[in-house]
Amino acid sequence: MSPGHPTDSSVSAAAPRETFVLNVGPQHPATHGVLRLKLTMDGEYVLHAEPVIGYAHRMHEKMGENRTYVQFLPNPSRIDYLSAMHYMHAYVCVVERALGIEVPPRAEYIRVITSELNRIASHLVWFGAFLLDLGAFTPLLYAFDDREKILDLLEAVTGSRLTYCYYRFGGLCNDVDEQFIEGTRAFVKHMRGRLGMYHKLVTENLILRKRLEGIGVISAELCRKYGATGPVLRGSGVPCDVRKLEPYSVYPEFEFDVPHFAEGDCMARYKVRMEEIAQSLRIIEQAIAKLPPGPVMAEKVPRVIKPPPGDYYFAVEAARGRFAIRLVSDGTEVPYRLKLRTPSFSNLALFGEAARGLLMQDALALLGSLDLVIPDVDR
Amino acid sequence: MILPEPYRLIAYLVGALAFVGLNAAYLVWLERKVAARFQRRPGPTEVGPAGLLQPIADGLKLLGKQFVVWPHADRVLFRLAPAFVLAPALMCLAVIPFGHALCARDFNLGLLLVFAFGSVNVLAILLGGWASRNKYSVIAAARVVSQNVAYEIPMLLVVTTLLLTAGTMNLRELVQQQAGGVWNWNLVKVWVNPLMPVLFLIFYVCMLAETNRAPFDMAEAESELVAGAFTEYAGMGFGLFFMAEYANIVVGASVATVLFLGGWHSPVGVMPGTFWFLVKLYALVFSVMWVRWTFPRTQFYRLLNLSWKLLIPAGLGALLFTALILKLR
Amino acid sequence: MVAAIKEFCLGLHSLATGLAVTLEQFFRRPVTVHYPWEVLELPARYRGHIVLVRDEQTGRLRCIACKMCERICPSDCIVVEGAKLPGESRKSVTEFKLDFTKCSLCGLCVEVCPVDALAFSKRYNLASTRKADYESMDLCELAKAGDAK
Amino acid sequence: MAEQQAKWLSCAEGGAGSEPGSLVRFARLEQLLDWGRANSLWPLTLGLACCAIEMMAAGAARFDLARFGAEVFRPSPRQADVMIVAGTVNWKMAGPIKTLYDQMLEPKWVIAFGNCAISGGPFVFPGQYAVVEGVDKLFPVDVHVPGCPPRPEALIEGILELEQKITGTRRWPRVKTA
Repeated sequence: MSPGHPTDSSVSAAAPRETFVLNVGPQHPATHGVLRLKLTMDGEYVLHAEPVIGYAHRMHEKMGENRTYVQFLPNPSRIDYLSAMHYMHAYVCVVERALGIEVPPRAEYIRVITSELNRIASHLVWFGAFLLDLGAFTPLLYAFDDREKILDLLEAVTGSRLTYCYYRFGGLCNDVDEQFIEGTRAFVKHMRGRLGMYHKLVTENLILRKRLEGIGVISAELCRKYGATGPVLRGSGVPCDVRKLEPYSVYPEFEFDVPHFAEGDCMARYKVRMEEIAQSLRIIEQAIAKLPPGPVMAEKVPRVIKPPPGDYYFAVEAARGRFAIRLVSDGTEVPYRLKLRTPSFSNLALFGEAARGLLMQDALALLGSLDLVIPDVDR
Repeated sequence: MILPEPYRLIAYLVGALAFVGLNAAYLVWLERKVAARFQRRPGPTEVGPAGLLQPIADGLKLLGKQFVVWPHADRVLFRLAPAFVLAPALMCLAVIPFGHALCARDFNLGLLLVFAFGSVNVLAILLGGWASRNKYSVIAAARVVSQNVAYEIPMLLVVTTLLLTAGTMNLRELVQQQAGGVWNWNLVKVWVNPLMPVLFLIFYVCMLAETNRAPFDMAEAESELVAGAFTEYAGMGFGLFFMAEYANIVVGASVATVLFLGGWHSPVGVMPGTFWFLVKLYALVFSVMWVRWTFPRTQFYRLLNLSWKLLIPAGLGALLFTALILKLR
Repeated sequence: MVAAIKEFCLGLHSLATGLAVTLEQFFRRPVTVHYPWEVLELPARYRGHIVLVRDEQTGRLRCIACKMCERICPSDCIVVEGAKLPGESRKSVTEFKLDFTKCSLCGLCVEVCPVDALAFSKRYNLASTRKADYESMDLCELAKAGDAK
Repeated sequence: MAEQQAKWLSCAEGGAGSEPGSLVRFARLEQLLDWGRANSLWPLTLGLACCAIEMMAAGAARFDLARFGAEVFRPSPRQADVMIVAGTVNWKMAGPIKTLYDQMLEPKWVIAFGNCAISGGPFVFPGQYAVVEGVDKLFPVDVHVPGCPPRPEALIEGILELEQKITGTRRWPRVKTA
């Protein structure tokens, strides 16, 4: 049913055609923030797409070179505010690696639980926002309903709803209580039921399937070319997950699958994320069952953080893909260099090539399926 | 009715105007309430009891808002389009029989008039989009025209099929034929034409597309085209487009009620009256909202494919089949 | 052909299930908290802006103006001044200014405080037409106002 | 760059009292219009950063801005009445956001939602080069809602505060907090 997409050659072979530039953004509902896309269009076909970034640049890397290790703690959660826990995790872990701190097991388990809860919350926001792009409004509100339940749990522990500053070098700033564990158990049960509802309402929907299947195909080759990771790469059939490939924290102790689909279209990326919610629930369930007692803070954490000079690196699987920090320390209280490798940036990079020849509507569906957080792109 | 003809017509048009105005205002309220309920929230509650004053506040706000024709726009057409979009819907209401005696102008080609005026509204959106000189508006306008042209054909095919069995284009007579209970409605008269439910389904889909409602809301594809054809309109200019959308839904639902659901007749066969017409009308309007708040938007080319590759052949098939039945009977 | 018809029917069925799901939600109770009329209960650990804590026994502000919070704050939004009252060995706070508009609610100041003199408030619904209301909040004054209530 | 910044900054000085003046005014009618405006504040769909998610949460079922008639998020600035600046504005975004403000038609209002919008928030440090230290440097701001990010209730409170500014009275009770 899909119409013939004009390739570059067919355009040049035809009579002189009138093209125009459509400026999508920086304020546009489809760009989820302040991304700007310069689309060169032939009618409704996108001939060339050029993302223009930098509208949400917030100097995170520069700030890393300007303040002490402790003072940088609020920043990672604001780089990608939807997966704040993962970013915090990467940051505290890279410093812990530099200092050689051993984290107590209870703290690691709680980190995994909160991270996975955060992953679900992030995917729920994506689910809602993506469907909003496709013109369905109601699923957004259902997703936010469920997300509120996660936020309640996390707020009770961390004190904030979105930009948690919860992990510390050597552990956590406070322990979880019985109420949180009970609440999480109840949530896991609740969310399983809701996933079924989402599948009935959305996944199986004829209109949605027709909109996503075979649209915006991204090959594994393209992902490799631009360094795309996370659900985008897994949607292209590559079972790549930092949690499995370079296991960190206590992830090796849990059983979970890495969902991946070979189609590489928007539907594959959609299914990967929905399946990941289910897998996260699995991990949370196991982590709660195994949660050991004990302290949540390592004993030997120096009061002044001064990692020995050196080059340190740590990567985690954030909701959008591989997030890595490279830390260069010169032995002082302030990092010499703090390089952030953010997944959204690489995932956005392939948009220009993947969107070529698509209809505008499909190009925007493709953009939505990449799940971008713009401050994460611009840093 | 004892009033002489011209006065009667004027009185009815004023009535229709009030009806459309009220409907548009309160259908917006209803839509917000219904959407809210689907999403498990209360919707407008704080402005007046149950938010009933919300449309009035919105109206006042829109009236008090600046209206700017920006320098590059086509000044005349830009101002004309909002008025042009509402007028045809009003004209359609003139021939729709709300009750046994409640019909402004009862004449033999009523149905033709409805469809003739119904097509004008596309032109208004085209004018508005084109006069705005905004890329988003122009794209949306082009989409709307091709969409409405595509869906007018299956809609007329369905109506023609129906007319083959009914034998009249007078809306009042069409309703009269469906008197005496739910089994006499055109929707369930499968012994006259076994395709009746299918015809209704096609008509319903076409109605959604003609009124630019989700999942076919290409005119105001919010997440792609900003506000579509209305991007540059502010204040009451935008308000009129908004009203016209609901006026068109009322017209569409009215025609569906007249053609398929027995007009003002009650489903049990007793106590016919305008009341029943309104019940059916609003039930249809509710279903339109229900569809909107459930489904995502379709792609534009699939929308056209649906019409040209499925609905039009189906409509033609139904027409042929019905003609055959009538000939053989 | 058979496959196409089957897919068409499945598609129609999926649309119907979608409608059924939303209809079911339609008849459920709304989940909304009617904010100005009813409020959500905040968790004990909720982080609003910081406030000064009084000592239970003496009734004085616990703060000893050691300036640890001022130093650790990533956004430089705290200014503390203290003085030794006559006849006392430790300093007490005379001025505690918070620029809430720069705060990121990270909680480092509360954690670093050696005498637990800082706590998070539960003021979650601040809004004002004046920026100055939050630019230099006098926490000493705020603590006094809190006592008056 | 510096010139551009100075230009944008100078624009904001004309500031306050954003309603266009007219020679003849009708007190009752104005009151009625103000009531309408206060109860039908359509926000512009403008999400900049973290706070945008809380803005979405405020529109979602649990907090429901719709109760106050403020859920009609318009993507086109022409139809919006209130711009909720939710997130960090940097100098690259300053131009576009100023354009958006100018494209909104009178009467219009601005809510600075979150610390970044009020004053640059945690991203202000000596020698910073990117962040606009408060959108009130670009255009007049009516209501400030502090927090990082503020809770959705705070946005509702901001809308109520704005309604109070428009009509002069507050219809809703004030929620006492500890």
